[in-house]
Amino acid sequence: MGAPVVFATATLPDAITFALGAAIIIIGALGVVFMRNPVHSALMLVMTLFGVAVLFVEENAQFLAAVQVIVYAGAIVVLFLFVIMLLGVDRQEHVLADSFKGQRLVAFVLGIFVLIEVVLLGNGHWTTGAHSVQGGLRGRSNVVLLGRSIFTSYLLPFEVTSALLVVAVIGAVVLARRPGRADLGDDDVGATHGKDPTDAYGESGDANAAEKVSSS
Amino acid sequence: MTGISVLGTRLYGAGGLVLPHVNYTTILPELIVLGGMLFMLGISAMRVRSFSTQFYAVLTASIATAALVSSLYLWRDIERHGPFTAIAHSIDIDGFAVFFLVLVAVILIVSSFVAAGYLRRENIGGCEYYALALISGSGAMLMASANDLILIFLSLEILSIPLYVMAGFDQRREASSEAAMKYFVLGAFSSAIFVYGIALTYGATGSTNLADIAAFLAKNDIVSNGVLLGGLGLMLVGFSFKVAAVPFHMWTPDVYQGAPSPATGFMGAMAKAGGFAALLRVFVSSFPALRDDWQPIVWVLAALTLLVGALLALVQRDMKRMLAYSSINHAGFIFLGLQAVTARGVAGSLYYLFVYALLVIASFAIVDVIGGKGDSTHDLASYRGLYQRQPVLAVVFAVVLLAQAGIPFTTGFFAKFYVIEASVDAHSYALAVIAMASAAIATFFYLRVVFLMFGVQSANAAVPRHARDEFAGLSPSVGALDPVLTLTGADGGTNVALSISNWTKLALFLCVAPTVVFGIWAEPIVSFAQHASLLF
Amino acid sequence: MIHAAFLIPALPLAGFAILLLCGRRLGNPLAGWIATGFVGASFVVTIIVFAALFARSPDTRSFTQYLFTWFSVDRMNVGVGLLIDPLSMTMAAFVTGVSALIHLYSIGYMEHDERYSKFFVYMNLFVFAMLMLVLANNFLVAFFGWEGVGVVSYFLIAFWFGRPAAASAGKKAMIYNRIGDAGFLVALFLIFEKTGSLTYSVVFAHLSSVGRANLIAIALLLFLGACGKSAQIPLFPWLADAMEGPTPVSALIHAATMVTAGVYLMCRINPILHLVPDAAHTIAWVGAATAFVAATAACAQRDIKKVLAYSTVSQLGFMFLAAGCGAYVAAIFLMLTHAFYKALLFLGAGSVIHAMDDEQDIKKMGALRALMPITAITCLVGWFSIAGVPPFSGFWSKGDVLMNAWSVAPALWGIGAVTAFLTAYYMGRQYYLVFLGTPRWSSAKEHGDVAMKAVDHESSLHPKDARKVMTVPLVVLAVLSGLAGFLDLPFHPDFVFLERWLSPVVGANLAHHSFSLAATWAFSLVDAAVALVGVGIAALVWKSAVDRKAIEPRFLYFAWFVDWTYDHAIARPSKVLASFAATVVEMKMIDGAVNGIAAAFRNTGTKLRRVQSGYVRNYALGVLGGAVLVIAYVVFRARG
Amino acid sequence: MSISGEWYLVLSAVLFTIGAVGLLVRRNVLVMFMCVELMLNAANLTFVTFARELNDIGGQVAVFFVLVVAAAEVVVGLGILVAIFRRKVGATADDAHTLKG
Amino acid sequence: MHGDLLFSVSLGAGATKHTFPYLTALILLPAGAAFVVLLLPRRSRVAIRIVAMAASLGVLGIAASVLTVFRAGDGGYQMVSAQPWIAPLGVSWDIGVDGISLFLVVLSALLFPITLAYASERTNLKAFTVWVLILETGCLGSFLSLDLLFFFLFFETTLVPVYFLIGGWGHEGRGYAATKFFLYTFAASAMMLVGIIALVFIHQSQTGVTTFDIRALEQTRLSGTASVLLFLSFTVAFVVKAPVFPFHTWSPDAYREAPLAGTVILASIMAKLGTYGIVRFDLGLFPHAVVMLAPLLLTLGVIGIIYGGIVAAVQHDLKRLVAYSSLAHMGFIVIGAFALTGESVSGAVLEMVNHGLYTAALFILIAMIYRRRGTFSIPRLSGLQHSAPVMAGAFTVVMLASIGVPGLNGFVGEFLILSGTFLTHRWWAVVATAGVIVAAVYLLWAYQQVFHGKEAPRDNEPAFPEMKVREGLVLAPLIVLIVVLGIYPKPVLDRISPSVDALVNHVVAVAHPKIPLNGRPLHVQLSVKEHVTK
Repeated sequence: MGAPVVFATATLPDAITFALGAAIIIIGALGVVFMRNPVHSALMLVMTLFGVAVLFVEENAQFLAAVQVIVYAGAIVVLFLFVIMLLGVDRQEHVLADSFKGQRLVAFVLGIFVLIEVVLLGNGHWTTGAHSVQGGLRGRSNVVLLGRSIFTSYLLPFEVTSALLVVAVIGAVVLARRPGRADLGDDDVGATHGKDPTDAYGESGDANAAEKVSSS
Repeated sequence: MTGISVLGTRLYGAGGLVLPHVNYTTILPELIVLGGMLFMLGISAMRVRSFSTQFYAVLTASIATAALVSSLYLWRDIERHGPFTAIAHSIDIDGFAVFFLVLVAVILIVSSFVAAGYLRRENIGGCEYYALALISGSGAMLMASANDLILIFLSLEILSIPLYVMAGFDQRREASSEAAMKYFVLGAFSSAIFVYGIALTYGATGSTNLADIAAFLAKNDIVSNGVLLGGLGLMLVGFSFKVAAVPFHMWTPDVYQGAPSPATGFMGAMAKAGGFAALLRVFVSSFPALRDDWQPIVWVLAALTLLVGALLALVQRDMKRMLAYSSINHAGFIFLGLQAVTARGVAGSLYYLFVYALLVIASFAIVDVIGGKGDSTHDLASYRGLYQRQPVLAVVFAVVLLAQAGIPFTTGFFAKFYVIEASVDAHSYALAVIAMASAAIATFFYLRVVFLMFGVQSANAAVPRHARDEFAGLSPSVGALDPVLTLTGADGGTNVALSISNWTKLALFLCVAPTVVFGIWAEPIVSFAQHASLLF
Repeated sequence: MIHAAFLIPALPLAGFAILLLCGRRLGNPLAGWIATGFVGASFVVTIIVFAALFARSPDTRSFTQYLFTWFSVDRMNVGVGLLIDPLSMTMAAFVTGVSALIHLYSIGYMEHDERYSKFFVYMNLFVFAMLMLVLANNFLVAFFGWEGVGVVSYFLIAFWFGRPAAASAGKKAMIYNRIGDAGFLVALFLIFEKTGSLTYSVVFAHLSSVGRANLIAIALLLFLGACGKSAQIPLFPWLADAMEGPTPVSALIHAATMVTAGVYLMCRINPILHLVPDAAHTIAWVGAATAFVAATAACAQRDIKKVLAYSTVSQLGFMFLAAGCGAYVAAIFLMLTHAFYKALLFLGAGSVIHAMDDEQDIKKMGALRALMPITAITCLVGWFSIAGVPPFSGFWSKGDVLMNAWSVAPALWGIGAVTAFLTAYYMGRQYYLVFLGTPRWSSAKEHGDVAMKAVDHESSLHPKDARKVMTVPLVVLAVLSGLAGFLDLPFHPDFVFLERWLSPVVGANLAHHSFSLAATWAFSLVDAAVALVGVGIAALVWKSAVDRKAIEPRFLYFAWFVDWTYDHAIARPSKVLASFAATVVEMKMIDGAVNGIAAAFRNTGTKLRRVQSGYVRNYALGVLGGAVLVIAYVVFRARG
Repeated sequence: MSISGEWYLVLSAVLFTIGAVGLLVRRNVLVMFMCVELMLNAANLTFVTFARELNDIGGQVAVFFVLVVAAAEVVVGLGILVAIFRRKVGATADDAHTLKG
Repeated sequence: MHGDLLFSVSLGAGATKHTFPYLTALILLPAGAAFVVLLLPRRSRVAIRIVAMAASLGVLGIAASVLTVFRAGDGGYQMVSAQPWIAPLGVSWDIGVDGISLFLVVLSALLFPITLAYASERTNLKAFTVWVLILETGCLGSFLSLDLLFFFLFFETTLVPVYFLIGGWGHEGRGYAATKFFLYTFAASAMMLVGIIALVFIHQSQTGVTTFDIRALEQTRLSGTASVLLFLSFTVAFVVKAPVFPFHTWSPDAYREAPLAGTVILASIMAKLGTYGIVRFDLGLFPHAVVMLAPLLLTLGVIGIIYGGIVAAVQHDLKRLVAYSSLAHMGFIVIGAFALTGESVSGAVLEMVNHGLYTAALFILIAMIYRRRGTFSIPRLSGLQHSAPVMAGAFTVVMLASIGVPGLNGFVGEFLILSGTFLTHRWWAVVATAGVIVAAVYLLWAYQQVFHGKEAPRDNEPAFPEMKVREGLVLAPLIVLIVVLGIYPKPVLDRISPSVDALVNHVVAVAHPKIPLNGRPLHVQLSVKEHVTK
């Protein structure tokens, strides 16, 4: 895909910025996955988000970069940390020891596959779409463009996000609500599954008969 | 496309910001639902006095009814002027959309009654459940009419997030929370995949607006369409997850089992309605050009879904899990319509969805009744001899199950007939045969339940008087079902009273009556679906 | 006059109907008299029609009375019609006549039976069926009668169904008959295929177009049917068992009429046999063999009726021998005379059995001549007739057969002669053991070997001649079997009345023309000698003796073990096969397959359940895996 | 003139993959959520890159919406988590497997 | 408007012919009666019985008038009434009768009142009656539909009542039997739906008309493979329903466990749905495939004849024995149908009616025995003829009919079938003829065991009661018909054979079978006339 050429055409600062951002992102992401302590993972996540923000700036998405830092790093991750602290689940997790076999291996293999496939799909011609359908990036400041676009062609989606937020609120309320009666004892959903195949019908000859077609 | 560019030039030519014209009637149903929801929240927040759950149920039902009416007005407009897009082309008002608006409204109405019965029994107050249902419904409505991938993504989330919450609604049961967790994790995962797919599609076509995409693809033939197809594929994965197609189905049985029964029925109907709405619109209306690329995938998905659903349902001992797998099987049938990629196929899928929605809600309503307090007894064994305890209930359930099995003179038959017809029409005979085979397999587990309910009886025991009196409370309309209860060999027997709230009875009636009536007088819904699919 | 023909079968049918509906109420003996009346009336009508036919010129002596169309589909167009010609009228005449007499006899014989009326119901039905058989104008109606008589004989053999032996015997007879009928049916299919019709006249008119091989097949298949009905090798064992039925039944059905149906059939299809002499000769040889085997078997029987049964088989063999040799007249002639004397002998035996209080073992009889003079005298006539002692009827008819046999193959004549000798011998044996010698029955009482007899006291048993109603038929039949020979005297063309009467249907009697008068005399003398020798030896051997094991070997007593062989070679293996089919094939294989498929589905489901592990991360794995597959396919599809 | 889009896109693909794999290998539900966030970010990066490549603002707007969705999801997700932890403190994803078959 | 089915249909029927819509009435009367019964209180047994009997007798009356109105010698469909039902799908209420279906309709109309009259179900009579009436609608509808989809609907509908009849009122093993019956037959007919739709679209692609009307579909031009595949999809359903070897394993269980009504209707009428389907649809729609696959089906039929007889011979249960015997008779019908001669097919159609009559009679007689002795086990019965001669007589007649003794109805059908088959498939016919022997073996054996021998009442069993008058009246019509059809089947065949000839001509015209007819082409009347003097 003629990477060197691309690099050559690029100005050095851009190249450095990209390399830096990419490094931050990847390290952060790996950190999220491999840190034993969820708190550390959260911090690594912040790192990744910063990296992404950097690249946003690099790609003329200044506003988004800001939002990325403020909303994501500033709100979401904090929320994470808050919950971790609240519930005190900052236990160590043996990342490398998995409860069931294969899972980890298969996961990595699949990961590799995904990566390879996506790259293959790209195959040098990633961007095939029509240009500046919703209006170009140049000319006005990013914020203005974004604002215009949101309030014109993306008006309805924008309005709809409100519903999304309401959902979040109600959901939080519902889930936070303590059960009416505190009968939190284990119910018998699990119990019905402990049974062995037959005794669901054990007593009834007819039911057995009904079974026979398939079982005998 | 042209329209867009005109808009674009207007934007950049004149300096001032010109908001697009918003024709509120086009989103009236959604507005009614959301507004009603907010109203409900409001009044419940300012507890003038705490309202009973029935009140909220009625409120929800009336809101939904209003939405229904307004969408019928839309239908009239469309038949007058044909389909059109609105609000900066972000939504598409056509027969297809209206069909789903109606369907969603109906689902909301019926399931609210079911929920009323449940919530009262479990004495869970408050309006949250209904609020969630309404939002989820609005999400499904938007999905049906959305004409923009971004909007679809948003409404998909609006549809799903409430469902996650509803799955975990019953916090007394560990299973409920577990279901919620599984549903959420996997849901988030799949929607991440989905949005990545959107991103790729965007890159490949330059827009997220379906109309633009279609126009773009119609104009120029992309030389290397890898990214496009990749995006398409990932979106298909996202949708398949929502509609529980194999191999993206694994959450279904667990969630269906764990969630409170009414919620299960609701999500079974709503998630599939929304998911298939978007699926059909995106793939049939926007990417027919690429059908050769995605049709085979759908073929495989359909085949797997049909068979795996049927086979796994065969070996279940828990009613909710069994119904979950049977709903997977149904999803396979609905896929037949998509796989055909014809108007007939779409019509078939629509019809099937309508029929299926009512049946699944009815099924889980009954499951809820049997589940009893704590919503716990769902083992198949607990259905044995149901006829002695609850003749009407048993008969109604029998009707529902037989309809799902596709017995003639029920809507279930025509649903299967329609989709099979479509796929035969599209010359995918093998798929049609697989479908019929799976239908035959499926019949077994439906019959097994029917037999459990009726088979076991003491041949010559007279029915105790009071056993019948329980049904004095049946509303007259439900009373029409009363004769039906005698259509079995069983008679008399034990009399363990299950409490069935009249709301549930009403809901059941609303579900079962059409199943039978339109099973014989099949014309109306068939032609509705057909028109809907034609007015694309 | 001739149009009254339909009455001939109609009258017995009417009798059947009446008795069926109100036989019980009519009761005993009225029911019997009514039945006899109807059959008698039928006989009268027959004679009238006979006369009417006789009045016509020989070449116009064929007349079909069409009754109605049975069914008509495409080419298969079957009408029910009566064919009135010399052959059928001869048959009808003696069938109705003998039947009338036997009905009369039965009035007395069955008087103590509680199902008295039912007996006559069956008897009338039988006469009807038999008449349909002989009068039919096409094969299918004949087959109707053919099956009808078979069914009625099943009823009548199993008349005392309380006895397992009787029930089994009835079933056995039916099944043996069905085997033959299968052949008959196939023959009909072939005839229909080749000639497009089943009506005698049409079929015989189109034989030229049928083809030799087919003709042979048809002839032999029909003969297979005849074997079943007329108890020829290989299908003869049922007749001996059939003696479980009441004696009049044996007389009427299993001696005089039904069993001769096969012979009638052979005579009826004589145009076919003419064209394929090989097939005819096969029939002749089978007949001869049967005659010999049965005769030897008859020599060793102890049961008075079994002796007569095997003798019947033997005589039938003679008839087939004749038919096979093309001597249809001789066959019919023998059939007539045999009908008379065998009926006579059976009825006589019946009287004896009555007198002996249901004792049938000839070894336990003896010296009855003095006590039952009429029976004894008539039976003597019967014996001499069947033995072929001149001038009794048997002498003429059998002589006729033998002469024709010689003209085909001297070997056949040889077998026939030996058989004739045996016939004279075994009948003599029976006569001596029953009517002459020392009374063994009183002594039999002392042994009291039959529990039932032990109950009632000695004095109850004093044999005597039966009532008039039973003796009259005996006398009449005796007269007939004495004189019937004069129907067809070989010595001068003017005396062969029967031949001239039948020849329009069956053609002339070859022998009469092929042999000189001297030769004819020679044959007659030899026959007479054979008969007398037989009688003489019987007298020598059995005058004083009762048991002679040496000449009554088990081998013959069990009729060459044919029955035993069938049982072990066919019946038991097929039982095993059947139970194999029912248990292994049906349950294991076919049913197993069905349930197996269901089980397979179930197992698949159970296996698939494992995938549903309950671990959310596995599910995620599934999702991602699915995604990978989808994308993989897409990559494979993607262009450029 | 800055770096060609391909680099960004490949980068985001890598990010997406890491997220996906992480979700598969971690038992801690919270970390699984974080992995979902990684995947969403990958999508965002892709959007923005395409926006630049196509010189089209639409992509950036999409990111805006994805952000909102992410926020909403996290809220609900953590709510569910709280509900679970209320019953079993420190439960991992693998602890919840009573529903199976 | 196609709003109310009842209304629109009767109107449609009236519109197409200005006569009384016999056939529509035939189908809808039982359904209406079922509805009426539903509304009756379940306590009022008398009222329920009256309504049911009235309805079924009414159906019988209508059927009788259909019989009179029916024009003999006309091979086409008569009294046709058509009315669009689901216009968008091209489905229409389209019914008519011809010689092939006529007598099956009459048979059904006759047997339902009889079974209702003799049915003794005390428990939940209401439900029982309703199911039986619905079943009657289903059967009649299947026989009369000229619209493939409607046929399929009715065909499938019949399963449900039978399922409940067996499961609700059956004997010990009812659960297994009912489920097996339902699943097996349902699975088998599932493929037929695909076949139907495929056929309709092939026809549509040729003519541009979407219709399920068999008269139109008969004109569809099918390629060899298409014809064969469609044929198989249909035939599997039919051979299972009939049943034909080796697809019969549901039938002994179902016949055995079903209550009297269920058994009679299953064996006498629903079995005919299968054979009727073979004659009407297989022959009518797929001539090529029929000619191509005839040897296969004939072989199955012949095997069924022999095998059924053999297996029946070792059964110790009366009902199972009769079940296997009807497997054999179905074999006859099948070979008759696929021999493709006018004689054999007419014989097959006639045999359907005959088999219906004597099998129903047999099962009713067996039920009589069961009510007296409480068992179907042959070894546990003996000597019944002593105390029940009339019943024994009736049994004898029916048995002989089943054996195929000339003079009773069984013979004519079998003879036509065999003689017709012999023309085209000689050796199959010959082997099948051997089945005649086997039939005698097992039935006579059973008869001997049950009715002959010493009557040995078990401990404290009362003497075996003779047939009652009511029972006699129930049985009488069957016996009379058995005799009459044996002696004078002509009127029946005169109505059957024109339709059959039309059908066979259609098959021949389309498929040009290369069947060796010894130089003679199919249906060349021989120039020979029966010379008869009147």
